[in-house]
Amino acid sequence: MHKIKIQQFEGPLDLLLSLIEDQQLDITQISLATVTEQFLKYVKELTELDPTSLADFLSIAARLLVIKSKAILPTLEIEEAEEETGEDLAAKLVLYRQFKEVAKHLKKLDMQGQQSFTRETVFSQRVSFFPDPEVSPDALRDSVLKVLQGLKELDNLPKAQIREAISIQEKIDSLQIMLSRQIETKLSDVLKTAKNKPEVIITFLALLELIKQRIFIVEQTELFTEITIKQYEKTDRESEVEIINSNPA
Amino acid sequence: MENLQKKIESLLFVSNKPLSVKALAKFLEAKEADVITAADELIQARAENGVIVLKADEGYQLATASELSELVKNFLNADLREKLTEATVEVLAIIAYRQPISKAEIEAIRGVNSQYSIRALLMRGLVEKIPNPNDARSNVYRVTTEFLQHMGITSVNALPLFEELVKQIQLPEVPQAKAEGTEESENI
Amino acid sequence: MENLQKKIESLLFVSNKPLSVKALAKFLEAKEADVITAADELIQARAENGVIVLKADEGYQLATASELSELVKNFLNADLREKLTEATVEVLAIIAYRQPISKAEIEAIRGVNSQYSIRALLMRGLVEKIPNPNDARSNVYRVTTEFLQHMGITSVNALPLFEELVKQIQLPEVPQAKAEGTEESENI
Repeated sequence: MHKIKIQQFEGPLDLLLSLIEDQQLDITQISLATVTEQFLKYVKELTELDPTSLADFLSIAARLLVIKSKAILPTLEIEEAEEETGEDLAAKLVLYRQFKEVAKHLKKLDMQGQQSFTRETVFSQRVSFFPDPEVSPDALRDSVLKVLQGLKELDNLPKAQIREAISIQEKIDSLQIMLSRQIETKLSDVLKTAKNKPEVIITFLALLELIKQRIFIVEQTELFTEITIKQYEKTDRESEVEIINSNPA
Repeated sequence: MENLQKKIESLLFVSNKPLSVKALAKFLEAKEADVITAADELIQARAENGVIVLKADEGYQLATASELSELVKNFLNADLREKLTEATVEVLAIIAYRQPISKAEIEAIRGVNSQYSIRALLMRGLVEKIPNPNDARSNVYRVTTEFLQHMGITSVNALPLFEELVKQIQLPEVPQAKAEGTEESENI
Repeated sequence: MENLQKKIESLLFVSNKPLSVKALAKFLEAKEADVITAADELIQARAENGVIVLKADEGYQLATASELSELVKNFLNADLREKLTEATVEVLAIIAYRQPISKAEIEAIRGVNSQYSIRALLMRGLVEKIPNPNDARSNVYRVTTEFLQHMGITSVNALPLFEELVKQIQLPEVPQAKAEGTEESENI
């Protein structure tokens, strides 16, 4: 398995592309499932590095998890997945890659440094005094207030994103507390506690992390039935269903 | 018609900004269709000159031929323009080939918040924000004549076809139809 | 030779003053005789265009065709007398509340390239350009006394909420890595 490069990606799709290309895979659902784990590993590092773009990474992470889960458990039904399937994500990735190719072309034009120049100097001199009768001190004040509003929104943007991205660690902690109080719980109940989509995603991530570390296990007694989450016990080993393998399928 | 060409050329020469078909038609009291014809003929007629006509959605503008950029740069003692970053060039590519396009659509393609890249492009004047023709409450982005100047081309039509650039990059086999569908659903 | 014509044309276009045979020959590293031949051919070639080449004692220069002078004059007047656009009022407001201020700062605050608006304000005599007191190589802008008088105030301090708003107009912080592309590219 390739080591994960800690470098700046232009976003989750960029990271996903680079993981797939590193392994010289085609963009298919299967290759998406293959690189899921590496993707998640990167996202975990990201929680410490750059919380501002976390939300974007998390939403792709969630979709990858659904794809991965479905690859392992073809019968798994997750409502969130109905919006977009693995095929959609693969198509999206292809489109993104196409635009990266187009960007390469523009970059080439940019590097060539061939550019046109317009005339700038001649008419930047004062011609005469032509005020606009409607521009009053009050109009200027209103205009500045509008600019200030725009600046405020710009400042708030990263903060709002950070607020959305509740840390995975927090979620892991709360899930563990939850299961220490009751013997088992249902997946649907856990997801119900999530207030919004990002939190659903984080809950998923936290859950998968707990399963991977063999702290939790999940069970499904019959096809299309509720998934049960329990604390890991040795006797449960036989019925264990791992959603994430430590090696790619 | 030749007369209209001359008039358009003279106004582009003295204007301090690109002139739209609408502004030209209004000022010259001509039909927009006639202005477009005359301006396009002007572009053709000047194509090999030292001073050419650029055409973007926002309007027409005179500029020096891009192959003379080195000479003009030295003459003006102008600094090299700063090269574009990966993120900004990605956003620029999407806008150039999908314009007019909304911020949400750009972000859907890139899968990442693109606020800062868009802002950087706006500040450099390479793209501009205009009201969405289909929904006045929202905005869409398009490239400007400054973008053409920067890239040394005369119009977005001078860019290679999207299909040409990306023909190597397709979904493998069966899902191909799906990929085409995805592309079309986003408005070009 | 045709190439020399193109080069001469492009330099005349971007130059803000007439260029002499001597200056052209020196800059283009060409013989004066060749420059004269090429320039004269250029005069011939452009004679019927909307933008022509003029030859005077001090050198060559581009100009609009004389028969279009009425049209051009009306165009410039109409342009100057038009209402200021929202964008231009915004630039004027920022300059008024934050003067003296550089082009780069105005653009960082607005997040949009502002060269056209600044130029329109300069041409209309509403703002003026002065050397930056902190850096002689760059310029800063401030509103003109005439404009203040026109608004019936004697100083920008008399603008509504002046103290309060001045403090609030801060340059936005843009994440370092993503800010690269944002720097000023045009030298005005």
